[in-house]
Amino acid sequence: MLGRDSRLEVDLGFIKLKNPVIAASGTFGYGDEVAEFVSPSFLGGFVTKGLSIKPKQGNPPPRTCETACGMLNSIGLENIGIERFLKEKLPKIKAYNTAIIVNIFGESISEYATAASMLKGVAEISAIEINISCPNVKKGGMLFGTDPKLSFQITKAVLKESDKPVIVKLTPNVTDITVIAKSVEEAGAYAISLINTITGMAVDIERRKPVLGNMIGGLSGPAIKPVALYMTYRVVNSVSIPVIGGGGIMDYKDALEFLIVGAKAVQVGTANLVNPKACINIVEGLNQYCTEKGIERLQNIVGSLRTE
Amino acid sequence: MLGRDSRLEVDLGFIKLKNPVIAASGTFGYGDEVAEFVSPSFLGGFVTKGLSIKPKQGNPPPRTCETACGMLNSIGLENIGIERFLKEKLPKIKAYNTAIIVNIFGESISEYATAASMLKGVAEISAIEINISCPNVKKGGMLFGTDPKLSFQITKAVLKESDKPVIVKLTPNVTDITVIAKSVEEAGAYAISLINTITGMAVDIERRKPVLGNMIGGLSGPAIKPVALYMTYRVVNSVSIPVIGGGGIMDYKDALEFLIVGAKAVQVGTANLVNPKACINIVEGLNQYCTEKGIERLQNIVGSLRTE
Amino acid sequence: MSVLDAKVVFNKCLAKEIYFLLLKAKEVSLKAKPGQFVMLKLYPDRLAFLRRPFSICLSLPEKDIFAILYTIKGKVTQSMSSLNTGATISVVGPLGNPLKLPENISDLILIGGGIGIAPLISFLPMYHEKAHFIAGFRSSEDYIDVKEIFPGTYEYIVATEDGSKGYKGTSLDLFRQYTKSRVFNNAIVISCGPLAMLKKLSKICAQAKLTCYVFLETHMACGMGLCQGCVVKTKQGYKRVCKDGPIFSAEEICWEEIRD
Amino acid sequence: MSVLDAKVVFNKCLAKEIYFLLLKAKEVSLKAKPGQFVMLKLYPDRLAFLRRPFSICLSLPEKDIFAILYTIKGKVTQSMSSLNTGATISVVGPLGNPLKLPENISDLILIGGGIGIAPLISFLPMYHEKAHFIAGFRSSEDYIDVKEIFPGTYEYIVATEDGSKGYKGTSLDLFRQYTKSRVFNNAIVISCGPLAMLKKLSKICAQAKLTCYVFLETHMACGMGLCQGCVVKTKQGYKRVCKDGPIFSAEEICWEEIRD
Ligand SMILES: Cc1cc2nc3c(=O)[nH]c(=O)nc-3n(C[C@H](O)[C@H](O)[C@H](O)COP(=O)(O)OP(=O)(O)OC[C@H]3O[C@@H](n4cnc5c(N)ncnc54)[C@H](O)[C@@H]3O)c2cc1C
Ligand SMILES: Cc1cc2nc3c(=O)[nH]c(=O)nc-3n(C[C@H](O)[C@H](O)[C@H](O)COP(=O)(O)OP(=O)(O)OC[C@H]3O[C@@H](n4cnc5c(N)ncnc54)[C@H](O)[C@@H]3O)c2cc1C
Ligand SMILES: Cc1cc2nc3c(=O)[nH]c(=O)nc-3n(C[C@H](O)[C@H](O)[C@H](O)COP(=O)(O)O)c2cc1C
Ligand SMILES: Cc1cc2nc3c(=O)[nH]c(=O)nc-3n(C[C@H](O)[C@H](O)[C@H](O)COP(=O)(O)O)c2cc1C
Ligand code: FES
Ligand code: FES
Repeated sequence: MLGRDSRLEVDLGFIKLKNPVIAASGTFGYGDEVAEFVSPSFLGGFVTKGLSIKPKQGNPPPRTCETACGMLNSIGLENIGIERFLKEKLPKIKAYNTAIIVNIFGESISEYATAASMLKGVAEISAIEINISCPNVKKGGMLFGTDPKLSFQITKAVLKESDKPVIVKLTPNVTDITVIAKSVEEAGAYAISLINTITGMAVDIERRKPVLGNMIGGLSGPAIKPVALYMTYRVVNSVSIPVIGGGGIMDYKDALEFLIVGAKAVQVGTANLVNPKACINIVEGLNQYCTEKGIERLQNIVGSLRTE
Repeated sequence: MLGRDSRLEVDLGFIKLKNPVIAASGTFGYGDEVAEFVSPSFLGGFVTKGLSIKPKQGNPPPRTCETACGMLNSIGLENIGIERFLKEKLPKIKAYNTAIIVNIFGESISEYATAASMLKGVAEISAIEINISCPNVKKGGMLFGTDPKLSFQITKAVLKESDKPVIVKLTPNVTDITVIAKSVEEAGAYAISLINTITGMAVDIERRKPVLGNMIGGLSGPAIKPVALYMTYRVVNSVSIPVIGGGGIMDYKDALEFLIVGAKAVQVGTANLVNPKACINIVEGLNQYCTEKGIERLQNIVGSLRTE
Repeated sequence: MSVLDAKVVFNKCLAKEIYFLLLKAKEVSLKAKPGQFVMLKLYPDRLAFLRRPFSICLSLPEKDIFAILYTIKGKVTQSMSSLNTGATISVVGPLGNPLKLPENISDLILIGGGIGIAPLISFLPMYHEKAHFIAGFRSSEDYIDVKEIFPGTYEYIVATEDGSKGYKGTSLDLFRQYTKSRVFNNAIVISCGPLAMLKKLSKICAQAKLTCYVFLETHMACGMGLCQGCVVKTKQGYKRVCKDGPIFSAEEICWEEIRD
Repeated sequence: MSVLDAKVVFNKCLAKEIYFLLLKAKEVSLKAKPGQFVMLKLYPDRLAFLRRPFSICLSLPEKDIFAILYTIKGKVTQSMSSLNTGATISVVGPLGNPLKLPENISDLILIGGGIGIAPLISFLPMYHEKAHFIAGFRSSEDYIDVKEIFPGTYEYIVATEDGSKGYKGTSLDLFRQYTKSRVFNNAIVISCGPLAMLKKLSKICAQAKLTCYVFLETHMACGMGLCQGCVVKTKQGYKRVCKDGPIFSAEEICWEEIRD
């Protein structure tokens, strides 16, 4: 049955996923809202909207706009805060038979550490993903993710305060992503996820104003897939911890590209906004692919890129 | 008449263009081939395919592939070399009533300087554009463009050997493009052009092989426009030399976005491949726009972005 | 809520650049409540990246059908206008937080500006006996006869800016005119139209002590409450127009902070 | 060469997933020479980013018409197959370096594999009296009657892999068979089809000392010689298939370096 096919299982070392499809942070709410359309239980896992110690109101609207084969967003990490998440959301989502990954961020290293400590002992949470890569906030955010030293320090600080596996999510807005990847690996990260959005902007030529209230935003969707795939390939070949790849994945074929270059699992973001069944369709597609190609374990194709 | 409308004129300080539309390097051949479709005389200018001291054979095919709202290329700077260009191509193109900008590159600082020196005294050439930003060659290329010191040195070296205005073309594959922009300004660059392609890749899931013979390539087209616009905006606000913006421009509205954020002129690349009349259509569109909006000089809207 | 492919039953031009689209989608027609909307995507998929939100203007569950009234704005609506019977559209919905009107209302005053009449029509099947439908158009060219879409025992009065049809003026002028001579005891105003109109109406209603609800439009990436993109500033902070709205009490909106 | 909008005159299914498309475009039909091609783009523009190359299989300048024979491969060709008469397509062309055949040729042997017959047909109006047209198909399902597209005084002989039509075997088997019993003094072979077939043919012709030209296909971004993307390795270095080809002398190709 869907989501129960052992061919799709992924062992990340620190968690086992029933399949490699993870809904990405910020595109799946807190996991409760989308449940009206699809049960998250079919997924390998999902990542919550980025959470901070205190609730955050985010950026002024407009916060989204369409671009060629993609979109810009400047949500600015609006969230209800970890406390309310644990009280109001977790009880609703903990029954899902899927890995719940909590995405956290802060404006300083100590805020990251505190955020992680607030999740201590919460058994339902499979892992923490730290977002050192958001282009939409002034303080912290992407700044951390472009500096190997800061990336190292945050990872260390979070690991110290956390009893969970820690995934570090990288930004593509850097000259050499492998430098950051190596530094978070060295700091002890359990896994790396990538890519977050690419910084961009759009102009309303009628008003001669930025389209987004925050002027700049993050580009996501199929437009960025080639960049995401390249960066995933680079990171896979520079670290030995598991890599979760993504950026622009819309269907199972896109997901396969990331697996083939070496990602053990994938994150699907913007696709969920366009089609709430996107993740499930991808799981189904991978399943069918295994059947058609006679593949016994999908993980066997991870890193199978022939480069001669 | 088209191309003669003084409302569209641009004064870059070192050259005057009849309009702000420049065909970008690598997408307009050497200016002679496209002439079967459109006369380059209608354009503000065009940039030749990147030229090196000696002919270069480029990367193994396949060299292009389609991506969502864009394409990847790994041409690898195949070119006939400066000597043959001067002998075979220049005589054909020098009659055009447009600015001819020669794009050059090398594998070392001294190769850049030598390339520039080979163009000395050739009166038909309006400016030199130095490509320190190509992701498709192993040596040199993008490496130079990601390092502020090397960018500075190349710019200086070329300026020393050249009697022409020197435009430096930047790569978007950096953490902070303003650092590079400032360093080439400091080195004496006359203008900055951007963006070159963003590094990316694509995988053929049937063969489990990279689609491109060179594995990685450069992403261009509408997919990258938001990134290009953001980088143009950043660079405009960090230097005081003229900025020529571009990346993903398909029509006059796209061009206007770049002008509004502060580019004095634009480069149009991939659009030429899809429609050899793209540049001319943009010139026409800008003309009509001026008429409709009662704009006397299009340059008045340069940098008119309202950010309140 | 569902994600499904719906078939076009018909797609008819009713006025200048205004179309009426009937879609066959059992699940949507069954679940739709007044004021809700759907997110649509045309095939082929590549035409536009994001879905587009459209109000459900009428739902006929007995026929498995719901209707959209739309105007041509840009590429998707342009393309929609040439859809033929039998074509397939991808639909997500119904979406939005339906408005629960109190049992004891005496009058429902619906005020629509232009295409803003679309979601208001969805209240007619339940409330036409209590409804007063005031619609403003630019001219007779974009006038829509709501009675044709949903016949019923309500008053339908029309204003056009150029006076080419009905009262000469805006829907708000007409509203003021209309309410001047009448007394309502338990009336509720629901309005949809351009932002400037809603702003003005909200002031008028506050002064007249009339309960007023407005339909807001913001750019929506998902329409399902997932992305936090479509927010509007309210007295309780940012709220999602798609999930917490699109209908809001006029009082709770921070009108001065909404960028035109 | 032109960039223009052409109208679909008709678009007919001739065999399984194979269509014949007639386009009205005076300038193209006037200028087209045998072996040339066009770059097409459908509307709406967003369906695919790049144009797609298609050989001009026939040009009727007296009717301002040219024809394309195409097979469904992916999204653009899929979409093309549902084009109706009167629809508009954007065309760039004619493109490619036409082959100048020597005056004194005695025989023109055209060998097509599958849809590879398309560009070969373009030689028939000028050379049908000297032509021998050998075509190979998978089965009778994808068989195309070239005589129907261009009637003339040439021999049209067919092979199918499953023997369901004509000779059982490949077009090359048939070619060997056919030439065995005949002597040509000034024959030229032109072929288009899968790469493996062309490779093999080029060996056969070299051994038989027959002049052989092949149509090559590579991925084309522009088709006009601007991007250097479509290159193939030849004994004189990389050459652009779009501008220097798509017809090459089989001898000049570095077959062993071409990636399947
Ligand atoms: C809740 C809601 C209900 C709506 N109901 C109706 C209706 O019943 N009838 C009707 O004609 N119109 C309705 N609209 C407006 C309709 O969504 C837009 O006109 C449509 O999206 C335009 O798409 P386009 O591709 O034709 O135009 P585009 O070329 O994409 O843009 C034209 C305009 O449409 C707006 N727009 C584009 N995409 C979106 C989006 N994803 N979300 C919101 N706005 C967008 C743009 O901001 C722009 O101002 C509604 C909007 C919302 C938010
Ligand atoms: C010079 C030339 C002449 C051709 N003539 C014909 C013809 O007469 N009849 C015919 O049926 N086909 C012809 N083809 C092949 C035809 O171009 C492809 O089948 C078509 O581009 C597929 O487009 P798609 O969107 O349907 O498929 P896609 O889904 O885009 O891709 C399917 C396949 O088509 C190839 N393809 C896609 N885009 C291009 C491109 N821009 N350039 C080259 N190949 C591409 C891909 O590599 C892939 O293998 C010709 C190709 C070339 C290079
Ligand atoms: C609306 C929106 C909100 C997002 N919010 C977050 C967030 O809170 N934390 C985070 O780490 N990434 C966030 N992202 C980034 C996505 O998780 C994902 O990394 C990125 O969009 C690229 O993948 P995609 O192209 O599949 O969307 C957000 C993306 C979008 C589109
Ligand atoms: C096929 C191709 C070849 C290119 N060759 C060069 C080159 O030789 N030198 C250079 O500086 N840029 C080259 N570029 C980059 C373009 O000039 C341009 O900067 C880039 O494509 C972004 O703009 P666009 O999206 O409008 O194409 C090339 C781009 C393409 C698509
Ligand atoms: S549109 Fe995504 S939350 Fe409203
Ligand atoms: S396709 Fe661009 S040079 Fe041939």
